Amino acid sequence: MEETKKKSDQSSTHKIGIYLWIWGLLFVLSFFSYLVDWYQFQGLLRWSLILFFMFLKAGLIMAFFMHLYWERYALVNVLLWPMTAIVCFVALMVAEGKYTLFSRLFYFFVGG
Amino acid sequence: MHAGIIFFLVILGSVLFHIFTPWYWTDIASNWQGMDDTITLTFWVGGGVFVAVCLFMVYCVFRYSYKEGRKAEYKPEDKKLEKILTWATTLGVAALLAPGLIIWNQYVNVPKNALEVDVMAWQWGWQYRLPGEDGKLGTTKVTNINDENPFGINVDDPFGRDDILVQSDYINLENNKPVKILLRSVDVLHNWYVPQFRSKMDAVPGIVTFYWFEPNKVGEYEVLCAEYCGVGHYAMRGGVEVQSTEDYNQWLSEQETFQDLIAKQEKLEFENKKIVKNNNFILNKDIYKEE
Amino acid sequence: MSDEYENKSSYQAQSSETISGTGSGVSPDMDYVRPAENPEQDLYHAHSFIEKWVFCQDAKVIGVQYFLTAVFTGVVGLILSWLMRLQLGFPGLAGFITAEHYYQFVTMHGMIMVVYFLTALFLGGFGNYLIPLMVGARDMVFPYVNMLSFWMFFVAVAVLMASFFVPGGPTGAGWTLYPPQTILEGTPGHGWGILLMLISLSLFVIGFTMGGLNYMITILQARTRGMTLMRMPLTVWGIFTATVLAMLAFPALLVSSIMMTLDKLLGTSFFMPTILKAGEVLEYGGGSPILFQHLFWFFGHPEVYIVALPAFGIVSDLISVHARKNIFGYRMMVWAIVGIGALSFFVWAHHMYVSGMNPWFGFFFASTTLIIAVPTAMKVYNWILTLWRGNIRINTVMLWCLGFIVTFVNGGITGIFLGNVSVDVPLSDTYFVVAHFHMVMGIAPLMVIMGAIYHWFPLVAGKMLDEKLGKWHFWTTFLGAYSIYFPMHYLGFIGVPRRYYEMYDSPYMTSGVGLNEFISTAAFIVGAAQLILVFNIVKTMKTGKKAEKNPWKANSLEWFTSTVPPEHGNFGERLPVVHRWPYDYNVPGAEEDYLPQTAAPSEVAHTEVEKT
Amino acid sequence: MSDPKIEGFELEKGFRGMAKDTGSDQTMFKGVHWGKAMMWIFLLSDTFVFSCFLIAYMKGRASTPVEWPNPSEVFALDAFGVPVPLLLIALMTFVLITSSGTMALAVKYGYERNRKMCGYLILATALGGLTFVGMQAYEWSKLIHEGVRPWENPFGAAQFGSFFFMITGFHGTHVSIGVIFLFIYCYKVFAGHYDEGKRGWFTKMRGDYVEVEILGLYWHFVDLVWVFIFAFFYLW
Repeated sequence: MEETKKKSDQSSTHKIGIYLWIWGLLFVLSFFSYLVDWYQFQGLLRWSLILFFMFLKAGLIMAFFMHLYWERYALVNVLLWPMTAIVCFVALMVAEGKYTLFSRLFYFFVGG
Repeated sequence: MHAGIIFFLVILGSVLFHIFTPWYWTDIASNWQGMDDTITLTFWVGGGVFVAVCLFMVYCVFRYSYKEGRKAEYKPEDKKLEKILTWATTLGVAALLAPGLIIWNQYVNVPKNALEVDVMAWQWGWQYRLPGEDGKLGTTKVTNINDENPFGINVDDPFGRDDILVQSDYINLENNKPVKILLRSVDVLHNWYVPQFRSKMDAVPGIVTFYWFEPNKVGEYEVLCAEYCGVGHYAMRGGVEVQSTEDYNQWLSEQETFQDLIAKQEKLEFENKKIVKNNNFILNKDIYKEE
Repeated sequence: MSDEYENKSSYQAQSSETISGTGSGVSPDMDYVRPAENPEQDLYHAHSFIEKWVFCQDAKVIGVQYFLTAVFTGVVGLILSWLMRLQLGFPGLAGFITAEHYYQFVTMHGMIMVVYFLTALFLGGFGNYLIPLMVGARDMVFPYVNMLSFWMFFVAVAVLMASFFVPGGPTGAGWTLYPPQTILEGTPGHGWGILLMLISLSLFVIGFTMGGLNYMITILQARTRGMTLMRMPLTVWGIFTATVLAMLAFPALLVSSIMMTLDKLLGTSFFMPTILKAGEVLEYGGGSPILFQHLFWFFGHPEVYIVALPAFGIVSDLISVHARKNIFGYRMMVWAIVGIGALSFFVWAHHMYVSGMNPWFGFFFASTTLIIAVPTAMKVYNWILTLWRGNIRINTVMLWCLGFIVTFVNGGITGIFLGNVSVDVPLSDTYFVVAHFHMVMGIAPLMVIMGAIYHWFPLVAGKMLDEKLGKWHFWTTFLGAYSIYFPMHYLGFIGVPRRYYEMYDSPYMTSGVGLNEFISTAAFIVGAAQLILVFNIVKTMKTGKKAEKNPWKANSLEWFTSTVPPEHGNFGERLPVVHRWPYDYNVPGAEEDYLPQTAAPSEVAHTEVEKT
Repeated sequence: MSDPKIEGFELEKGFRGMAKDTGSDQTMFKGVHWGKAMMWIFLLSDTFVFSCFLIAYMKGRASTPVEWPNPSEVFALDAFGVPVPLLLIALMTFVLITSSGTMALAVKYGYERNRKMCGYLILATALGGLTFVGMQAYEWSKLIHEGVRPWENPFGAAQFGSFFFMITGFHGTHVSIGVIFLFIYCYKVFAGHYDEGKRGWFTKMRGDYVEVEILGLYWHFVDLVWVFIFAFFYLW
């Protein structure tokens, strides 16, 4: 494999332009997400913008800086599927958080 | 050969044990007959599978134990058989799940006419609060709890004034009247559990949890704490007495309300500070027995 | 430095193939196996006694180290269980068992058995020993990290054991460590005890992560030529899936440990709401105890399968070898293991039906939980269908397997009770739960461990364990354990709650007294019966019959090492080349009743092998 | 890095390729170095660690009836006498992304066996990381001066401080560990260990430029986590 590696090393690595592009893009996106706070957007708009920029940045870092875009699907899938467990956990904890808050407000403050 | 016989005896023994066991559930005293029925159903289905699988295993042990030179069957897969087994199992599981979910739906939907009972737990004891004439419980706060206000009721809350306070481990309930148990803990997790009522729920500090049941048999029952709550867990018992409407109302009228308590407190001098129940760490079974 | 490998920086093709490469298509070589992708592994051979037996990088030695350390903790756990049973069966007989001590025994017994005994034994012990051998690798891919993994585990065990000797004793919070009581007065060991427990758990997680990375990468990236995933023995599949679960579930344990440590030390309120103790309001407020339960069971439920899946895998192999028949429905078995593993991340809150969480979760978790019953049932069917029309050797190993089937089916069925949300309501927190999980993840995996010991002892030690003693060992253990836990379910039906130091004379509990005495007596006998195994091992090592190579006539690679017991590097000069799955027993047309995985098709051209 | 390759094999792309890789012998991740595969799986595990932290934070914040401090005021910084919301955090983000970019280039030059460029870029990354840690230390001390403690704070819910110190602390630990390794690798690159395949100090494994990529993965992951912390802790 060492031989193989040497050969492939000399051949094609990615052009530097890609990295510079992504790099610039990350700065721009970070700036945008900062602006979300600067202009004090609130409510659903704030949330969707925060999440949008967050996932875009995360995606760019993963895809290009961490080379996932060039990796084979076997690796990509192994890495991404477990996230469904996290998504499920998040969704349920949102419901749980709301329920806890309701219980506290209802029985300790509002009453009825 | 003898191995198969012993395994067979184990299966047979299990079945016989189940049939003749003197240890089985206590007589149910609430509306949750459905839970018992689902358990029975699960027993029939599950027990059947257990016996079938094990007997098949025993049969294989008898029939196919090692003989020099015999050829075992070479058949890596049988798609059809596997499919049949999968679907049969799925069906069986679904049949067990369905009643479970239906009863759970009843369990989390409390009837409108249920009497709300505030069960307050601490290490290691219980006390109870019933709504007064307005039919509503007042809001509470742990930080309000002190000698004058043992339940921590928010004094400003108009609903709280007429709440009936039962400062005892024992509570009376009215027969055939649904009860919504509102569980509250001031320190750690507890669980107000009466085996005869079949139902239980943890009391969690910081929130109020609930469940409901409808007692349908007059009698006295023991309350157990069913969530580990420290070293006195096993001694954290209480009692419920289910009474007919008349007896219950009689009992109810003897209880004091928050209003009464405040009035009484104002009269009392504070030189003899009452021992707060929470201080009671002494645990041994002799004390329990005295109770 | 390992000089002998210094010059082998490139690899050479190792065996018969590569003549007609991938594309040619004309008269393809029937023994063709793809050329090697991985370079020859660079092994560091030990140079001193310490490097060979203490800080050893050989996965087999590490496996034995893990095994012995885990067994040591297991013995501690067993003794604790005796003390508990002494109190429960004969209250007041041993005056030194106070309520504090009892709860400490309960807690330490639970934590030790689940985490430090079973997890470490299956993954650390069997995993380390068997994975490289079974997939045909020279060693784990990162031997140095592997060594660190064991020593981290060792430190974790040392910290855990140290907690027995600190002021206040070990924690008595129950193995679930539910806050707030865990770190409050009123629970034994709420000071040093719980701190050491949390530190020990964190160390365990870190150590295990190092090991787990090794197991996963070895299985995924370092298999020998011809060893596809679908040709791996089910043992490897079970351990692999369990490792994946561990890698993804232990983080939740780590996080909850860290947060609880902060609650304890810094006075943060992650899990601590406003609390009134002894008339005083503590300086906590706003936290959520249920959050801990969610985090804990997000770890805790996969943990159950971390113990169960390796047992499933190993028992499949043992049954197949000793029934002299291929495992029935291999594909189904693999998918069942993977499916159970994946689903186990979506069922955690079935431990929390009556915890006061959002009640609507009950529907979701009951459904997902009962779905798991389907693949699990399929595995059971496949085990007994493997026995069917086999040629079953009724030896000690097979007896343990049969014992496993009985106890596992029993425990699995009671699992359906507890997973089905409203059936769980009357049964949760009673002895029914205790009986259920001991049957399904205590006794059943233990049966497999014992079977595995009898099965692989000839490989590890080169001697055959005594059959007669083995049978005695099995019957006392199986019958004893079954008579502990089967009747225990009925205590749960009566309504006896778990974690009660004493029952007193509650009207419906007095009837259980006789039963409790019986259970305790059986527990003492079963525990003592394990001495038979110790005696057997000692006797075998002294006077036992020397094991021939591959004494069970098995197919998988671990029996085809260059020497028995295998040396460092496992396979001598050349790595084996795999041509088939490990379950070709009694193939029509074959002379022997087994075809090793290494048997090339051309050598056995007359057989009617189904394509695997 | 270049596309994964194995001498003598045609590797198919896409899902077909995935099925073939999974079904093949020897390796599942074709052409992926062992160490790199290990780092990926480790990062997956670490993702779960951070996810659990953030989920706990979300649950904690969502269920408190006490008001949560407004991050854009708490983390504001006076610039020329005017409070600018999240100024320091914006700078920290800038620094971390910068270091991530230099790391990505270091990996590229490493594979091109450009020793000097690779070394200098790793050094730049390490210095960026160091700056980040320094800024975080400044932020912590500022908050501590303002009375924020893990168990209480003057702005609102007590959990604010708890989660803040715990999560940023855990992330900061990751960054610090990364910085230490960056310096070590910087030395190893300049000393030419990867060119001659010198064996490691402890593991006795041969060095190779793939290690730079492995470290790079870790470093980008740290950056990735920061993206989530930035969004959920400072912007929410």
